[in-house]
Amino acid sequence: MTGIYLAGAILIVILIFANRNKIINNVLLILFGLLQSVFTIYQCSNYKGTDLGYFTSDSLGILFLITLTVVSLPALFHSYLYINRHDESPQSRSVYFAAIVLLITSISAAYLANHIAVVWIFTELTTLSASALIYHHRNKLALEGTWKYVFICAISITFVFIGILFLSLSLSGTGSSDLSYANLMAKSDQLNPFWLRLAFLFIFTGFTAKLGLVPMYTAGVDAKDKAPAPAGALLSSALMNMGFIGIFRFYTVIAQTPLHHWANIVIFVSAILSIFVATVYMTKVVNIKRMFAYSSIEHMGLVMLGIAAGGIGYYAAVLHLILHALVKSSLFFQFNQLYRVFQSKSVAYVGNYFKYNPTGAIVLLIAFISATAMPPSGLFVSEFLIFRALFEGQYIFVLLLVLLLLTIIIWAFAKNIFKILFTPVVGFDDSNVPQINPWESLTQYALLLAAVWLGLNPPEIFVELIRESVILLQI
Amino acid sequence: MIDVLLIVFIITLLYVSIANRIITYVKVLALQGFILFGVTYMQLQEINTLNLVLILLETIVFKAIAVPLFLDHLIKRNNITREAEPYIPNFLSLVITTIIIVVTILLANSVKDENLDKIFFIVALSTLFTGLYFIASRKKIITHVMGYLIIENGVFVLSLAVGNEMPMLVNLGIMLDIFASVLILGIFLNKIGDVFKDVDVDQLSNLKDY
Amino acid sequence: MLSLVLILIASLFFTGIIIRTKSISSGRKGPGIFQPVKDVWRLFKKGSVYSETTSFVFQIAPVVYFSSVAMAILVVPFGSTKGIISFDGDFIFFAYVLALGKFFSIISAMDTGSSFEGMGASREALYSMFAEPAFFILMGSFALLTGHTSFFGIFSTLHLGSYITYALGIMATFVLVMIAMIENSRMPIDDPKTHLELTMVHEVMILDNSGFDLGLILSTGYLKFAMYGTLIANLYIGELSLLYAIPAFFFIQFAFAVSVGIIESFMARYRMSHNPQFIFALSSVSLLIFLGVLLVLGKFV
Amino acid sequence: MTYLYSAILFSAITAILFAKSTTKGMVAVSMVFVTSLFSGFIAVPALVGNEYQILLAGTIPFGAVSIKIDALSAWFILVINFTMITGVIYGKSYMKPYARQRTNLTMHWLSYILLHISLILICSVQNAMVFLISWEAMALSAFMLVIFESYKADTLKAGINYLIQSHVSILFLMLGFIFVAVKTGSYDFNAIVEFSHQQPVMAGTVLFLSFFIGFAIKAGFVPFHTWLPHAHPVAPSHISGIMSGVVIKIGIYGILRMVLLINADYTTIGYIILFVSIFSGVYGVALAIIQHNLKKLLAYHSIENIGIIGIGIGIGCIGLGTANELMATLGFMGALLHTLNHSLFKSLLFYSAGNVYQSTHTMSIERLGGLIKQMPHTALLFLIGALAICGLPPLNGFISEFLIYGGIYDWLFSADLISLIIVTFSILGLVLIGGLAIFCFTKAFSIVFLGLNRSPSTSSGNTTSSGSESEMSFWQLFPMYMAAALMIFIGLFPSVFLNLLIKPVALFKSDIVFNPNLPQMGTLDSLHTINWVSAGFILFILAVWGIRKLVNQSKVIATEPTWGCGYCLPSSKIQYTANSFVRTYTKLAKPMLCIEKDETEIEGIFPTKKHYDTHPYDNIERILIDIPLIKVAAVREWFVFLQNGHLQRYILYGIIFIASVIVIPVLIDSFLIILQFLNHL
Repeated sequence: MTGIYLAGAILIVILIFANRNKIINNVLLILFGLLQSVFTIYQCSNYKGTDLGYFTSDSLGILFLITLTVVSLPALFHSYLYINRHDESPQSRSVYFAAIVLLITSISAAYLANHIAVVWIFTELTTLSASALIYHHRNKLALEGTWKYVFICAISITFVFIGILFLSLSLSGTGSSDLSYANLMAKSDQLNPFWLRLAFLFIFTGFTAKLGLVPMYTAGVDAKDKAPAPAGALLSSALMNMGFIGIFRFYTVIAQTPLHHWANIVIFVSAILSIFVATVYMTKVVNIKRMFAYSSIEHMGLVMLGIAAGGIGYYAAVLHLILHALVKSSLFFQFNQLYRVFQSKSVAYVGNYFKYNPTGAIVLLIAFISATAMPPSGLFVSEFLIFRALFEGQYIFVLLLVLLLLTIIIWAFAKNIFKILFTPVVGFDDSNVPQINPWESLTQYALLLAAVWLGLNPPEIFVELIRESVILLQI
Repeated sequence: MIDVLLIVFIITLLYVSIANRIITYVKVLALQGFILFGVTYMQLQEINTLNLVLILLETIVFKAIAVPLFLDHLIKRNNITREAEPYIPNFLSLVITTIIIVVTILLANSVKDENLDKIFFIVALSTLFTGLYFIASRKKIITHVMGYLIIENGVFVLSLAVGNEMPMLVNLGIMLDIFASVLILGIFLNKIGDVFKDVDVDQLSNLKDY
Repeated sequence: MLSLVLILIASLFFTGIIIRTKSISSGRKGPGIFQPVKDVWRLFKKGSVYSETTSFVFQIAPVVYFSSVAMAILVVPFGSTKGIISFDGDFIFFAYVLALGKFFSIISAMDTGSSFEGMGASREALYSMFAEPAFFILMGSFALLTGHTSFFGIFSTLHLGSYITYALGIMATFVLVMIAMIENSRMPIDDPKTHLELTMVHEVMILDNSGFDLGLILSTGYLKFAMYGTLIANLYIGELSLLYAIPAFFFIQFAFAVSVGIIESFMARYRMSHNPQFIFALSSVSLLIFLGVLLVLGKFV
Repeated sequence: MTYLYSAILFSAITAILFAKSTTKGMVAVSMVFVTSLFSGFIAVPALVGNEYQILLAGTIPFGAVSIKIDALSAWFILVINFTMITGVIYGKSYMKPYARQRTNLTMHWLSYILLHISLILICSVQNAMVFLISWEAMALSAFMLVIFESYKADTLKAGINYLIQSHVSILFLMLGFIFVAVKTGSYDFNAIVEFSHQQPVMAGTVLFLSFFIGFAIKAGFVPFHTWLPHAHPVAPSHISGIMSGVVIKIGIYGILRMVLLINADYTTIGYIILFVSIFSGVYGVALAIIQHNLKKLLAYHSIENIGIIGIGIGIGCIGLGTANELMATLGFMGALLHTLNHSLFKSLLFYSAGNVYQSTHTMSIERLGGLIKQMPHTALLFLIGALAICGLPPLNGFISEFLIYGGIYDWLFSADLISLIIVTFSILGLVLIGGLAIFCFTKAFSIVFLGLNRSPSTSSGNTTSSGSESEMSFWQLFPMYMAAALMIFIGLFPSVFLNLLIKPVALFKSDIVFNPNLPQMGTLDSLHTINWVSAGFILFILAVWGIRKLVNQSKVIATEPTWGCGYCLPSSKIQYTANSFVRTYTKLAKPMLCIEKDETEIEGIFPTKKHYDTHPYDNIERILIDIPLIKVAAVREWFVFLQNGHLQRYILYGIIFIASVIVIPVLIDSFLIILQFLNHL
């Protein structure tokens, strides 16, 4: 099935790219949507099955795959609206759609890959497709964003590759040369620690570019800023999850070795620095999209804290990723409507949104509550569990520091969001404000409610899957 | 013999760090391509011939000939000035490169692993860091591209070290090579060259948060 | 009951004695002892003038003021005989009821919208606020000393038998006298006979009252004096039998009145800006009393 | 029953969503009534002793959720219900002028209902997670209510300030619950009891402190009060009334609940609470006096009253700690009763302030005056509220303060030297609070309602000023009279409420073995005396009043201008102002306060128009909020270079990260080796 999926997806990509006809494009899009959903359902059905030898549908993969599909269908829908509204040239339209389809495909493949090299290949593909999306507007800034993103990602990919080489070196002592995670787990006790150390360091550093952590988070911010909002939604939700999978699967291997503690320290450093950076810029930026991007960085920092803290933290981290994906994508979708009202990305020129589009404003409000993990939202549960994990691991000072930083972040976030929602902008003439169709916000409500529901009252199976996905770490 | 070639490889790094003119970098890249060709030929004895041929072709055609020519073409097309315009005086960068090499040697010295001959490791790591340093210290974007290519070569050397056990990794390296170079150079050729003539990085630093 | 009667009697001549003392000490003959009462009676018979600025507050205030003091008097015991009302913590009630009266007199002064009466009002409010802690701590220390929290309990069991308790008694008397001076706004806090409104405290507050209301206010003043006199007296007549107690009571009232008169004729009023310090000093004195009590009870070990 | 309720709730919400803006208020009123009925239906039996308890299945992250309404919860629920009802009735008419802002009103009434429900939930749930959730729901809905006039910049600013600080409070609560959950693995409140029994007392105290800070922020104890004086004034008046009537009381509930649950060293806790409370009380009232914004003044008085309640709790805790039953009883009774009282008179005062605002459109008391002529009802109600908040008999404030005094004086007899000193300070504090409160409210009442109107519109001396001021509608006055009536009732028949309070207080004393041979004061019995004493007092006043009437009938009653000491042209300009009223005090209290003056000297023979403003500031706020924010900004500025748009730097970060991860451990190791070497020398 995976084969069919990949083949079909590639075919669709090529077809979209090839033809310039609007109708056919949309049809193909719908086809892909169907394909994606069918594929997801199939993967759920053959749980723990392996296709083509390299794709295993394990619980983590399935969880993220479902999240991706749930996010990507609205993403396609919103992209459709977006493209139509900007009456693009057929060429740029087809490039855009082809790229987004390719992005989704490669991300899903990367989720399921059970071999570190395969993950790596699909990571490269995501860079390719993402760069096309970022460059969609074809102006100087977009070009700059693309250039930086591509370059940073290329370097990071190289890092990952070097990491893989070191890994193979550390493996070469054991006589086997199979880099699949299963084998690594099996051989974990014989791996050469020196090479393993370097391997983890490089692989971690490399994947931070996708995951959005210090040190390589930098280009990601520009990318999310420059890409069209629906694409930005994918970049800041599913793509980050992919980066997480890249690190996490290898971390599970490390966790079996004496290097576990060292790896935790590295992750701690990176995570805390990320939250700090997020704090610095959340209080600084006026560009709404960049603000969202930095808040994603903050959340990823929290997630990695959960991983490093261990215990219940693993569970919390995965949960947090999924919920964050839902919430953040809905925020990005909402941004489009916001932009249509005010024609500006800057907080300074945006305000009193409640008056012009109450439905969207309420989305923004709920999304804000969720993104800051205030209690009624689902992320509160995961964040609470992460804090609990930190407490349990006796990282009290880390916890206090993080709480302090988070408070500052919430303050900054609240200031901007409520400015957007309530404070009228001086000299903004609302004569030609477009009437936003409230039904467009439906998907966003759905995503947000899903986030709340999964957080507060998760179904048994969901909890089981998450437990299953971190079972290897419970040592 | 391999060691000799690799040492020459390191010397090229030192040369890059003091070279002034962009065209020199291109030449160095080509030279590195040839060296890699030789190393590959002598190193990868055990893998099957077809794969070996493929790899050799990649090194000789892609690394040694195509990319340098392409770069040359780019330079001419966008008539980029010939000076490299480093931020840091050449002498200093020579020192830094040397330090990098020494440090990598020390690091390699601490490895307790018999089934790897250290020289590969040293060359690879020093190339990697030199390349990174190269990127960080030069002004022109084209030099960034070249720095990246140098890194690629270093990685390729490293992949050769394990090539016999896992030829797949070498292929992956080649793939990365082609992919990244094509992508980056492609963007460079199509867009940046057109949008800004004779780019240096200051024109590409508008996306910032302060 | 007894205390009520006695206080009423005492209030009749108390102010008279003060005035008489002052006039004698200034070499005049002076009016009869019952002159103040006559004045009040005259006022009761007069009609009254109200400022057009005022509201019902101005009308009801004197009534409340009077009744609050009357209520406070009901609480005061006489030596070993209970007051009409007596319960644990009644001195709290005492203080707060007086405060109620004060509240109304202040707002009635503000009700006229005059520029002078506000002055008096703010001073009155501030001074009485500063005076209260002294009273409460005094009572607290007596409560600690005697183990009771009602006027009756305290005074009926208060026994000044040792040097240190004498010292306490004297200090307590001083504090009570001074509180009485403040509450009745006499020297050295306030000069009832001054001629410049700017320097008045209590007098300026009642500038606009006339007729019955003024009478009420004046008579309230007399009652207050007698009431505090009784409190002071109670310090000493605790365990005397009525036979001795009543003469002692009148003697103490008399001495109090005379001393007030003497103070007023031989002392100048403090500068307004000095008053708060002085009043707050009372609290410090009462803290000293508290420490003295601790000494008596041997808590210092 | 639950289904019925949720059905009603759902229909109400839909009704509010789609009704037209005049009827929204009506729906909200009825909804609040229904909620109060349902909750009261459970709470009233619970108050007299038969607890209500159910166990819900809950969800996977929460575990089982137990809902329990014991006497304490019941008391608070009833208090909440009453004030919410008066608030909603008042608010319905208060909101009339805003009828055009439809969506805004919808949000407002929805949040009102949500606030009511979440408050009741907080009082009844026994599960940490659900508690936190309802806690934040309360905070958010309160926030939405506060920022009703969100188009005003400072309203939004104050609202966000409040939101963030309540988030900080929730962080502290979270820490506490995490502490418990880590040690016991359960989120149920019983886990806290279990925790405090198995852990050392020290841990219990630490836990309590964490909770205390969390709740203190909500309750507005100094120094955690800084949100309060901003949030209350900017809100619509009925919301201000509710905020300081019940929302901050939830903090008190939390503290009491934790005292119940945590078995810590009660004496220490008591001392801590006592100190904080005395400080809060004095500080609050000291700042209240210098405020010239009526609502802000009232807000600071909320801090003061929270202080008084806190003193009660502190006394109660010390009573538990020293096994002194009467002291405990008096302390907790006083605290609980004062909670009710304060919710009554403070909401009453805020409503009156609302009336004043609606008729004059200003809150600066320097511009007001003489309103008693136009708004006699409001004036009377404000007067009653003022008397009550000053704790003057025969109103309810006196009763609760009397109880607390009783507690302190009772402590006197069982105390050792150190605690005796503390006793004196508590007495001093309480007395000072009382005195200052009187000072403050004489100022507030007389400047706002008495004298002549000071506002420039009617500078001429005539007493009937601009005329725009007028009394409010019946439905706006009715809830205020409700509150006033209840206040007077408590003042006259306290024993009724004391009997109601027996059960809640008994909860605290349940697991303590009290020392029987302590001197017992009859303070409680004396309250029965106070019943008829206060009644008699009122009768006496009426009697004197009657006499006065009789006497004055036959007399000539003239009306003249105010006696101006010879100057017979009284004008609103020459009146005593609020500023001059407190001038002496301000000079005395200067070191403690911080007032910025903005004045222009008068010069020349015919001086032009001059002005003199004072802006009181809160030193603690400056130290705790403003300066740290500046510091944060400064630190931020050091790091903004990170995202500088230069590709090379970005790559440099990567190099630095890798290099440091490789190098730093090596350095550390070598350092350790050198250290060892040095040690072995």
